[in-house]
Amino acid sequence: MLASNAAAPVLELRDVSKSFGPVVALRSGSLRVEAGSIHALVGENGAGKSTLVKVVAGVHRRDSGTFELGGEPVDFSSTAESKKSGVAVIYQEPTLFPDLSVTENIFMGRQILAAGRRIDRPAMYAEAERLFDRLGVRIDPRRPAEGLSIADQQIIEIAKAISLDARLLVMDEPTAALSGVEVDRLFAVARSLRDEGRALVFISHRFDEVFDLADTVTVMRDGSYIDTKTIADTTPSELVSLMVGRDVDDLFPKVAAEIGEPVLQVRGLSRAGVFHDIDLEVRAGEIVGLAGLVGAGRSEVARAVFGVDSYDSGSVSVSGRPVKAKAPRSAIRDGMAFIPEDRRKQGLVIDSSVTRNVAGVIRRSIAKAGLLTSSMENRAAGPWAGRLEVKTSALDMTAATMSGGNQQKVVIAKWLATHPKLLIIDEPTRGIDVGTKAEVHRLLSELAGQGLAILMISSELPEVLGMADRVVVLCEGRITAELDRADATPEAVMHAATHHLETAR
Amino acid sequence: MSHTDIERPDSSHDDSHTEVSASEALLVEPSRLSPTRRALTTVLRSRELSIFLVLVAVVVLATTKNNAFLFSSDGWRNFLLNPSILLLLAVGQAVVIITRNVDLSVGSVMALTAYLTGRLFIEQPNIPIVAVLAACLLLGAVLGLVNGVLVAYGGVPALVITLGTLYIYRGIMLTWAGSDRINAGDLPREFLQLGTRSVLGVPLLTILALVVLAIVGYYLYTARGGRELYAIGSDPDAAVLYGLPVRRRLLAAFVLSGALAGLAGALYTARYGTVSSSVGLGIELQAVAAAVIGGVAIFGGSGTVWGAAIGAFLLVTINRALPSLGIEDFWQRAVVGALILGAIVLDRVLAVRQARKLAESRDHS
Amino acid sequence: MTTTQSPAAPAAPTRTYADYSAPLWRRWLLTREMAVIALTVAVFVYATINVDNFDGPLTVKFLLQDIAPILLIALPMTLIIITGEIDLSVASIMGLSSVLLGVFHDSGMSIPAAAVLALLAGLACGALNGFLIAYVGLPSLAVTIGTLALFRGIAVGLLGTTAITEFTDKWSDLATNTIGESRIPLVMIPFAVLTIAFVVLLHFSTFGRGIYEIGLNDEAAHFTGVNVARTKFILFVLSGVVSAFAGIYFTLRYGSARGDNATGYELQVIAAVLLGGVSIFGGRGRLHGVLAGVVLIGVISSALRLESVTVNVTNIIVGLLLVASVILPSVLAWTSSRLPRKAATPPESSSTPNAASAGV
Amino acid sequence: ACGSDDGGDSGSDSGSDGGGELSMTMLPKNLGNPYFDTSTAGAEAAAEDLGIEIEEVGPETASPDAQVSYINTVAQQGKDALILSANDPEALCDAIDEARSADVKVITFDADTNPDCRDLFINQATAEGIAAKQLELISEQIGGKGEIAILSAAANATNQNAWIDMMEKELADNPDYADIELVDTVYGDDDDQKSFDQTEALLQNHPDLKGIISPTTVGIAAAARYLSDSSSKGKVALTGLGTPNQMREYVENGTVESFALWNPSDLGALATYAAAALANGDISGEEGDSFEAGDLGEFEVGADGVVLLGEPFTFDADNIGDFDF
Ligand SMILES: Nc1ncnc2c1ncn2[C@@H]1O[C@H](COP(=O)(O)OP(=O)(O)OP(=O)(O)O)[C@@H](O)[C@H]1O
Ligand SMILES: Nc1ncnc2c1ncn2[C@@H]1O[C@H](COP(=O)(O)OP(=O)(O)OP(=O)(O)O)[C@@H](O)[C@H]1O
Ligand SMILES: [Mg+2]
Ligand SMILES: [Mg+2]
Repeated sequence: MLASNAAAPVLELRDVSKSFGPVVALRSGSLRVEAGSIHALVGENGAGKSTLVKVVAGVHRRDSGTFELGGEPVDFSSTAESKKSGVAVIYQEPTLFPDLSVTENIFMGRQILAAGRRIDRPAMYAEAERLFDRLGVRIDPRRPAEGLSIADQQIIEIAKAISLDARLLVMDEPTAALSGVEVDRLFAVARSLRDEGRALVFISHRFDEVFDLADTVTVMRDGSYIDTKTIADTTPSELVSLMVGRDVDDLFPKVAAEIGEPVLQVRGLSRAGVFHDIDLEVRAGEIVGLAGLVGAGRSEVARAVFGVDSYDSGSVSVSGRPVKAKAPRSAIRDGMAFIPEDRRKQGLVIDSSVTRNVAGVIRRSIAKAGLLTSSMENRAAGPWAGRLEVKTSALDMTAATMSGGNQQKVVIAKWLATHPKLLIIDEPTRGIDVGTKAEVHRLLSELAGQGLAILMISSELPEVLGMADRVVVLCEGRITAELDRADATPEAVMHAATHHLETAR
Repeated sequence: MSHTDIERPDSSHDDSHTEVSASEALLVEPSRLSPTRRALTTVLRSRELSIFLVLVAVVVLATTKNNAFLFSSDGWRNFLLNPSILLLLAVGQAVVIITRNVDLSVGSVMALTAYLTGRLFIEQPNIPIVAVLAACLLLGAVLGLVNGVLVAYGGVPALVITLGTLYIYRGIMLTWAGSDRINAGDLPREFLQLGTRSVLGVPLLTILALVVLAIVGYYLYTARGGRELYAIGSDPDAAVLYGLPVRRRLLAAFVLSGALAGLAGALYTARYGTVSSSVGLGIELQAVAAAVIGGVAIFGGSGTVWGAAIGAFLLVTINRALPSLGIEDFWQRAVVGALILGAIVLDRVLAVRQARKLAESRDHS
Repeated sequence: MTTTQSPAAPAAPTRTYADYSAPLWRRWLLTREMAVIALTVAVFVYATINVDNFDGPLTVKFLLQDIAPILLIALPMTLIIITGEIDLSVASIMGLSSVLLGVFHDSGMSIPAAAVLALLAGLACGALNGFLIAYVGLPSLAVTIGTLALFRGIAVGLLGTTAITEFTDKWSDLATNTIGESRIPLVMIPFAVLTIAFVVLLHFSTFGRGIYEIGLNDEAAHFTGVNVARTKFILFVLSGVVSAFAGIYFTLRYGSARGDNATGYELQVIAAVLLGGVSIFGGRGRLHGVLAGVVLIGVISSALRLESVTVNVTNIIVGLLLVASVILPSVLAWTSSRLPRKAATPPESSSTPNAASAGV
Repeated sequence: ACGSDDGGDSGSDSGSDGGGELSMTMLPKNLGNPYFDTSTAGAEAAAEDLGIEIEEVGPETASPDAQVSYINTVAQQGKDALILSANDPEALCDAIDEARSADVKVITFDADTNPDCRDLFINQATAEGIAAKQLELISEQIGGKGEIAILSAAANATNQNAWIDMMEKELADNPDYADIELVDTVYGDDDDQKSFDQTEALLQNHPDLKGIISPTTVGIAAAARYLSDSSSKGKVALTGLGTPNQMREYVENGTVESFALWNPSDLGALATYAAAALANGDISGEEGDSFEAGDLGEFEVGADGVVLLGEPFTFDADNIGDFDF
């Protein structure tokens, strides 16, 4: 460590690891960010990017490794400490206080004070207006944060972070829900911050943005550091192969299946403020991909179709028979299965055993005279867990002890056990390692080949393009394009996904 | 999205600056209203005002039936005096509930300090009154701190912890007091006068309670710490991510609630002159009720101590008014229960309507 | 039952699993429930040896009679707390059913007829709670604080502070007599029946599986087709009916129908349920632990009363047990997380290629 | 028969086999009530005099179901006698029967149960005597004319209700009281705050009220405290049953002119002597039995197993200084 402080990087992480119980989220993360630069961090879902960010922010304490800020070793145990050291973080998921006003959300904990340590509200409103002007958005600083769209929530997070005046600004997928115009504004702000000599870390799955904005890029895979390149010296395809660690093609083993009768028919489904006039059709043996930006309302549509949420108007039918609204159980009876996007919160009862999870939907049919014992459940669940090759030592292990991929297999096993006609699967491979990812894709393909109708929602463009027979694109709760496999190019899908927004300005 | 002007055939976006009702604008774009209009609409639509109007209605009704309800010197005094003790508890409770917790031990804390007051005067007849009040505040704060530590560091819901300390504190008080009890004769005259004397027609006790209310209300509205309490109650996980000193604030909220309950205990002794084993029995539920009726959301994050204070006034005044209105006061608890249920159902309806309006505003802006 | 004929079935199973990761004795003995049962037995044995008259012929009878209402209400309360909700209004429902029994009987109705009406009132009370909580979606804590005041208020309002104490001997004897020559009170018969019903409901039925799922993660339960609202509604109705039954027993045993009967029982029931190992966060707990928790509190109170210790001390002990039982898991987790706590600064490993290349 | 080794001290000193030393339990309506504190003190003095063991237990609140557990415990312990003031005349009978079948003598004092279920009742004064005394006092204080109200304890307290009945009858029948109107009866449940608030409500709802009778020590003290700093002080008369220590301040500052009571300490003592006499088999509780009660003199068991302490005594500014209980 001969280098003087001036030459020391703003942030330096070496071999940082972090586990959550049995889950190793970060194996050996390394990152070195210089002042006056924008450093992109890329990697597949679940590569450990957000975990790395949270270690920097002081949300998690690392298990091992070194962590230096401006050449000084640090060890944050709370986000307050990291803030004090000049680190501002935009988390992947918005963290707003719904009951408070937008302005209070931005300045919480460091409000502008007037005489007598009194909060100076007018000054805060003015400052918030200034921030929003700089970001080129119109949000009323006095309105409550509750009810903001995902994009607006993300804007508030950005405003919050840049108002911190930090030497290191970390942005975890800030653009996922933003449209082109907003992204451009954000980038202008980011560049001006860089030119002021601050360091920025930028996480995104969109390569065009990475190449547009960043100076340097670090690739992560499976919780480990892989490589760091300067943007000028690399290409998107090189990054992809670094990220995935092998050829991309065999990730999507799509086999052509015979397309049969329509299974799912959705007509004019609407819900105020969320989605409007959704018409969808999925046929037996067909995989329909539902694409769009985060917050476009894809999950909401799926949930309404399955009956977990209610809808205002429209109709849903399976194999020509209407499905009762807001009644998941009757949807299941009619042959629907739904694998939700949030495995830990919606897909599984994470603190329950493998058996209970797998037998969760079919337990009515395995009960004898209404009575149910653990051994009856074990007998019913074991074979299904086995078919999907769930890796666990015993059936009474809780799902929380398993890796994300295995948890996903448990969810799939649970729904396949119901012999569905239609499978709705939301983000099938979010947070799953590459090997398992291909396995899941193969399984989906196989199921479609057996005549199952599949509606697949995914934020990963390659996944949608690689797996779907037909792609439906959603933007702000409306269908903006319906593309056949042949027509579905990345450009076409992305255009449709931001369509509404771009024509507006 | 409110910040993007989207062309959409079904939305007439050119009228968006004129044809919105004040209440809707208040929700979605309050800055568009002029400051006076904004303030007016905020006040007119507040829970505090509606509950205040209910209070006024009760008083008017009772007074028309019986003039003495308000217009005798005793009636006026009691109208102000009787709610004062509950008001203190409701203020403390409101602060705790705003952080998405609850403090059920206040009745027992109050019993302990009420007895402490008497004991102090018996053992040290010349002790200054201020010292006794300070001792009660301190004991209450310590008991509140115990709650706070267990809740903030134990990771256990406050309901369970304070249910446990409700038993423990009262048990300690009863064991300490034995079959002993405090009579008016044990207490110095000046102290008893504290419970009854008035200044300019307003009882001292009420002034004290209102001063506490004003300080806490001002703090919650204008201090960083106060706003952080709201943030913690609004989303505790986000508050941690944010780096707010969550544990310290929780401790402070419980200490405040405990200290105010401690003060309430001393004032109870001054007001009633006797301390028996039943001091403050069941008053914790009244304090929670006052806060909830006054618009403090039981799941934290919103509401004001002003509302809680009006809630306390309403509860006590209804109790006093029932006999005047020809209803046996045995029904008072039923009325309180119905009020609580009415308040939370109303909150729910309003919240659902607000959420719906906000969601729809995303479609139309 | 093989499922290969289904179109959705994947290839034949390639793995098989053990059903359990631990032997039976470990799964049964090393549990929270067993700890409570062991503590109960230990206290009982200690009291039998050291407390005068605890081994007397009347102890078991009085003990069971005293705790019977709590045992009864603990059954539905356990299920409710496992779903992550709470019912604070049970004691008020007891008081209301007690008053109704008295009022109806006083107006010339026979005890069984009055009891049926009181049970119906309990059902209505439970249904009100259940409706507001399950279908309107209000927090159970707030709702049942409200109905606690409301039901008690109606009870007190109906009867003031008077009491009705005339009950047909035949029926009040039922509440105080024992089974034949034994020392077991008659009320243990309906209690046993209810216990069996609740054990089957919670531990051996699809409905019970849903209860646990709701408590662990009600969103996931909803996503897998559990009717969350209906389940909660049914539980609150059950709680209302059982509380009303306990109120009837209480009235007949003490021969007095009063508005303030059973005041404060809700806290005793909840304390016992939590002591018995049910998590206030929901999703965890078993009925045998809860019953042991109730008996434990009963034995402690009975022994302390025989020692002429005042009820205050008993309350302090119950309060401490309650706080300790919920705080202990957190404290243990905290200390065990604190012990291996120096991982943050491992020895510098200069040879890691990744780190070396990190500087570009 | 008492071995002093460590095995012998468990479970052997119960019951009456201990060779003469009696052991008794005193069960007041509730603990923390000064009236009962005084009666227990009297009982303890008497117990010391007799060389017997007595212990006070009781519930926090005055309700019958809470008393049942204590009666049960006495049955379990097999004490020689139980002295209790009943919170309900009927509700306790089952439990008392059980105790009596375990050879416990049951003596009620202050508030009786159904005469069938207990052995003796120590009556502080006859209901007629008490009712007459209070009417006499209030009539004197309000000049024989005007509205009065009663602030009682619990609505189902036997003794209170008996007195109230007597007073109502007397008011209706006695021509001396023709101008006095009883306008309201309210219940303070022997709870300070409730009694205090009830006093306020009385004054508010009956602006012409001239006097209040509160035949309960908690009630009269709370009412006096309310009156002493309200504008009604001196305008509304207050009398009833109270203890001198509680009432001294109000008698001295003129809020209360006079009130009545027997000596609760004597009452407790008499109950203890009676219990001892019963337990020793000196008397059987039949009408006409008589027993010696220390300094109090000799007492005779009357009809229905009632022993009468005597006439109530009137306290006023002149004599209150002579008492300390
Ligand atoms: N609190 C947690 N408990 C258990 N496992 C966790 C937790 N947080 C993250 N993980 C796991 O750690 C792994 C890495 O997650 P992380 O969020 O860091 O990925 P990421 O690279 O940010 O992915 P994405 O691009 O989807 O945001 C995942 O397998 C995830 O399931
Ligand atoms: N927390 C929230 N607050 C306000 N609106 C929300 C919230 N979450 C979702 N929405 C709204 O619901 C709609 C759909 O969001 P949702 O996250 O389901 O979309 P999605 O396309 O499935 O995105 P994702 O890729 O995150 O699953 C959006 O219009 C969004 O604004
Ligand atoms: Mg991430
Ligand atoms: Mg989604």
